[in-house]
Amino acid sequence: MAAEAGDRAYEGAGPPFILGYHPLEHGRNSMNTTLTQDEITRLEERARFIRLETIRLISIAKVGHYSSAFSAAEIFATLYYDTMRIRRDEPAWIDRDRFLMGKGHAAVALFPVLADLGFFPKAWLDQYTRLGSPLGDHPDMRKVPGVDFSSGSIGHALSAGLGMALGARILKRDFRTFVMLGDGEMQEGQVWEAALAAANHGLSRLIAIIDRNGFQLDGRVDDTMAIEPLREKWEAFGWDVSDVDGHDVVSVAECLRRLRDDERRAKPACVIAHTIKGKGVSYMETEPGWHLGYLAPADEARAIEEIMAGAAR
Amino acid sequence: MAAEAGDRAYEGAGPPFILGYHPLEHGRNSMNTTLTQDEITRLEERARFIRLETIRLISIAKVGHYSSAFSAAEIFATLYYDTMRIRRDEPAWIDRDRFLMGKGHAAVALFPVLADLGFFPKAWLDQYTRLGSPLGDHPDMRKVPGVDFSSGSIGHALSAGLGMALGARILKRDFRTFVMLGDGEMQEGQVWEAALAAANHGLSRLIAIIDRNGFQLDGRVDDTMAIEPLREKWEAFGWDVSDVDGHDVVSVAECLRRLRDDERRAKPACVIAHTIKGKGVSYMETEPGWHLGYLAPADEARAIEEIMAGAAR
Amino acid sequence: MNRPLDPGSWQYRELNSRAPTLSTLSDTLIALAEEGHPIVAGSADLQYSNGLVGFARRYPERFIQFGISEQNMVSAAAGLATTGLMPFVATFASFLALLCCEQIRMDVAYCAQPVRLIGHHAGISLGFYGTSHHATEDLAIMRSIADLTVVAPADGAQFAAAIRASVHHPQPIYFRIGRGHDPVVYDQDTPFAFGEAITHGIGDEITIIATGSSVHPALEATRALQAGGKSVGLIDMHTIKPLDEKAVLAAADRSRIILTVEEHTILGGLGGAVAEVMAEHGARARLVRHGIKDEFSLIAPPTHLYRHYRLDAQGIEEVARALLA
Amino acid sequence: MNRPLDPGSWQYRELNSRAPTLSTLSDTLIALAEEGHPIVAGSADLQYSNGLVGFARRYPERFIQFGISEQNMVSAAAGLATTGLMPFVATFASFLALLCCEQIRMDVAYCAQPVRLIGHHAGISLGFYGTSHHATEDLAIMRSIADLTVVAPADGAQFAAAIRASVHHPQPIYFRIGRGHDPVVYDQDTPFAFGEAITHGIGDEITIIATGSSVHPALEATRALQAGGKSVGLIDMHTIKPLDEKAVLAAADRSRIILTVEEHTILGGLGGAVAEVMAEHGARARLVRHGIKDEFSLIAPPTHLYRHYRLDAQGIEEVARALLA
Ligand SMILES: Cc1ncc(C[n+]2csc(CCOP(=O)(O)OP(=O)(O)O)c2C)c(N)n1
Ligand SMILES: Cc1ncc(C[n+]2csc(CCOP(=O)(O)OP(=O)(O)O)c2C)c(N)n1
Ligand SMILES: [Mg+2]
Ligand SMILES: [Mg+2]
Repeated sequence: MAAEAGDRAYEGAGPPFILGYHPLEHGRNSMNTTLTQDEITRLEERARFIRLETIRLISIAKVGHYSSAFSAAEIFATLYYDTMRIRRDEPAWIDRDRFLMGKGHAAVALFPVLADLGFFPKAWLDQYTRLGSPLGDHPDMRKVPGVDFSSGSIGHALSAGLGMALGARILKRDFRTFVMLGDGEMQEGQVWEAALAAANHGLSRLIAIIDRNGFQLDGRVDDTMAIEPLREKWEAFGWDVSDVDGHDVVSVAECLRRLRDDERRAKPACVIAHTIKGKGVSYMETEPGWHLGYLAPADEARAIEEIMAGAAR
Repeated sequence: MAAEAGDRAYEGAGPPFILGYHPLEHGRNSMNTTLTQDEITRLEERARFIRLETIRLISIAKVGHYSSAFSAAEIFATLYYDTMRIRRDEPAWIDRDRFLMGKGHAAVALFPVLADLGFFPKAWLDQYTRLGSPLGDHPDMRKVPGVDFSSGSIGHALSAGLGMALGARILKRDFRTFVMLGDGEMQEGQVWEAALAAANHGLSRLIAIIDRNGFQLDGRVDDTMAIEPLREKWEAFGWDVSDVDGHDVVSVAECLRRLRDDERRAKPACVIAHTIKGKGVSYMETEPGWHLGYLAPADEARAIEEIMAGAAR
Repeated sequence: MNRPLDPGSWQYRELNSRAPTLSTLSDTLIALAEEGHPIVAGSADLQYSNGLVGFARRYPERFIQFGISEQNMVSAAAGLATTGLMPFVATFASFLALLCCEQIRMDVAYCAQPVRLIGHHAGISLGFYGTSHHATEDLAIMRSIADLTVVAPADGAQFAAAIRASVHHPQPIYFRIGRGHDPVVYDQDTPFAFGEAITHGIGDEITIIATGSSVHPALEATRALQAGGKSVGLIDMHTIKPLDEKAVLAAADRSRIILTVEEHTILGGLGGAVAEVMAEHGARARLVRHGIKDEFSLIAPPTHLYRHYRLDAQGIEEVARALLA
Repeated sequence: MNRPLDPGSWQYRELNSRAPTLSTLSDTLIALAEEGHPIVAGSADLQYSNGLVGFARRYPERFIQFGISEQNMVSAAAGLATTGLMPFVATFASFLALLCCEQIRMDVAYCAQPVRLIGHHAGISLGFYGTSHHATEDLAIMRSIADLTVVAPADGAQFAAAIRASVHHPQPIYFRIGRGHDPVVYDQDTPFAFGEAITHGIGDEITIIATGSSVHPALEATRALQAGGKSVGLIDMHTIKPLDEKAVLAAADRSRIILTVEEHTILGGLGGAVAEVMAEHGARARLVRHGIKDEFSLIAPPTHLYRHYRLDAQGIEEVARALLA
């Protein structure tokens, strides 16, 4: 079952995926922000691929963060197959855009993408979480080609991304740094230290994307430690703020293209991506308990069905 | 010279200082917020006493934070001689209002007040910073009666104050918790963790006072790590925000009385006290180097003169 | 989709709050609160991981949810304690002992507030959740802080006894707990005293000194070795600080080898503490420190890691046998 | 008031940035940058305390001011290092090693980034600024972290040599520095190698093993004891990790007593590291650990504290004499 889902996902990828942006490695501002229908279809397909692979990998581990991965599937797809300047097969390219995950526990959704891009052999995925495997619940830059920074302890990533953006400026390199943050992560003080510093240093090439899925581990963010008004917080900390529907690849991709290419902006940019935790699998979408769990084969099959059906929608 | 300044300061205190508020230990909402001329004079006199004592104590230590103490002199005076519900000679009274200093390095201004209130013998002050003395550069609750919490590492105090305010609620006690913070302190992430939590828990009896003196150790806050718009930050974190002139005892005292007594407010309250670092001594007022330093006797004498003259103004 | 889920599917939060050692935490705190002790509890978005959800349901007004802000939780716990309450705050050991190290030193230990810190899922028990979630330095770190008691109970019964004893303990305490699924070592009413090790025997050849999650496998290894005719003993050093020096020296006096076993780096933790006592007293025995050998631990399911690092019964037995050879 | 101030008045920021050991930091970094090394430096509102203001003036675009947010600084330094730069970030040791403990473990050490962490004003050197500003646990804490080199230079010359050597050192490093006013122990061109202790002699009766700020007073004490006809030696253990085990064992083989001296708790730091080696190798010598005896340090002017804790030359000599008696 798991293998089947995995195969199906990779079949969907077809011949080496043609990337809308990466061939233009050296040009910024070189494309408009509007997506073609073709691009939309591809990104949606990649988001589906990410969800299916998430299910497959967790079926190997026997426990995992399905719902944290699902809420971010369209964001991962858009970043890696549209927004970011990267070179297939060259994970360490010095001028690549960087990606960091504050919510490192969604790495299960990142690994299939990195494998798909050729950063490491797809066979590695089959060993997910096994002894000796580089792939665990969190991303590990020391072990996994294509992971730009390790995480696991929520709250460090924006600081590390700040360091990369500072490094880019000092070294006069024009790469962008994208940092995905959880909404529960907003409760960590270090995030605000980094936010303040990024604004002070005018790091306009630093872009934070908040996966505003409304849930954290203990339940609804609102019941645990409410974070609204979130836009006002980021604005007061000196950031440019955009809201997007985090499951609409058009909305996400157009916003990220715009922020990526806007050279007039003096501030770092924050995207609040409104998402649904567990998106794509009905019985996860509102149930906080799915932050961490395991689907028996029968339920896994239903989840796969729903994901495929959602894609057809 | 030093002893003289100290004596003079205590002479100023005259017979046991009559407190405007403390006799009314059990009544809240029992006084109006307008200060009498008598109260104004007294508070100004106590602020002067604090500045003079700061100079005297630092002359013992041979190095200290004059300017951080001076910017907060009116705030200390107002809190301890007007706002806070405390009992002279009973530092550990369970229903006392609590005071914490995030900017613990201004404790040199607090110790004379605590001695003046009878919390410990005035003679202790003469041993300031000597081996075995409880009194050092930072407040130490384990050693100094009347110190409600130790500090020194900038950024913890609002969290500790949050804990006290939560404790008050759980124990159904109505004491207020006042936390003095530096403006440089706003850069510590833990402050924002505490701010978020206090708003979430609706701790309206928690009152933060920011000594907005514009300087930190390395220079101007604006040049080091700018924190504006500060009001917007606190509002976005769910606090009620007031601005006051931190050297005008009327403005400070009326604001604090209002916040202390307002039982309808559901939010914690933050007071941005606009102050001048080094206030009262001209050559310190704009010179960032005075964050830490030492005045030779001749300059000490000039400082004392200026402080006395300012009082006459 | 309204069909119920397959019984084979599960949500962590439902399962884990029933883990024996951890439900012990909640149950014991509820019992103490019922007896009138001024218990309050706090968690940083991990109430299902540490089982405090049980206490939270029973005493919602005495439970404080801090969200994902561990440092705020620790400093606030110190503030809470100043008002006369006795706070128990819990989170993963890596986030408690490492992320909050300075708050623990200053606000809890230096301010001498009776806060009880529960670092759970310590060691490598979080398996493939990653090295970021492992805590193999916490004993060394907590032990360096003055006026802090450091305890690693072996199982749920000992944990419960230690929590009970803590009510009359003047110092702040760091409790180091594993995944909460520890096999039973002790009866429910085994006595517990801070700083008094439990000696299960002294061996002429080897005495194993183990702590926390390593006590049960060390006990099994000891029994296996004894069954094979070896003179091997075991000390359960549940309190890392203050260390029971007498127990160490008594063993070091009779045994040829002292073998410390801990789910922790061999630097500065139990092994380090025992080394200090032995070297300072010029002990006769040789010390061998078994644990994580000053390296970042790998990831894998926990049992695989225990196997890999020889921290399961079989592994400890192998290590001991090699020393006897 | 425009009259100039009395020459007897002074501002800390003007004075301290000229402190010898600390101006060494800035000067050496400037020299390395001039030689083409990709140095960047960062400070958290303490550029006058650590002297980095010098580097900041020379290379403003390579200096990063983080304000009072140490944790952000450490994680950002790791991010900076990933781009090929070599960051040196500095703040008071208590805020670096304790407040940023987890960031150091995860973002620097675990991510294996060549960040150089400068914990200055370590030990009790901040005198009456308070126990909050003392760092008497940092060696124990940093030593527990895998893949991190831990160094405490004895003076400015050794610090400069260590910074120079660090350019070719693959691991991240924690440097422990005092107030920056250390008396001179070494010539400017004394060679330095990480992990290779400098043995100033082995004594039949006592060999002192000291580190960092304790080397100079220990050297004086050693000379005084030698002048009194005692066979006393001294090892400068500038690298706490990796520890020069050979040097320890060579001394433990010949001396009756090994006396470790450190401006640090006697638990888990230099004394702890030496104890581990001695106990593990069944060393013949007895170990005595001198330092802060697992208590929160008092406040007072630094020299008074050194006297009180017997960490000055006279104190170390007294401790040694008592052992010889
Ligand atoms: C510092 C830290 N504290 C606690 C945890 C445990 N933890 C893992 S996921 C999680 C909830 C995260 O919520 P959110 O940021 O909203 O991410 P989501 O999964 O909802 O996208 C927590 C508390 C952690 N990984 N790091
Ligand atoms: C965590 C921490 N980092 C650094 C310091 C060193 N330090 C002492 S005072 C100070 C500047 C404080 O500035 P601010 O908060 O504005 O206080 P002010 O003296 O201006 O009132 C710094 C950085 C400290 N005490 N704590
Ligand atoms: Mg979330
Ligand atoms: Mg200020």
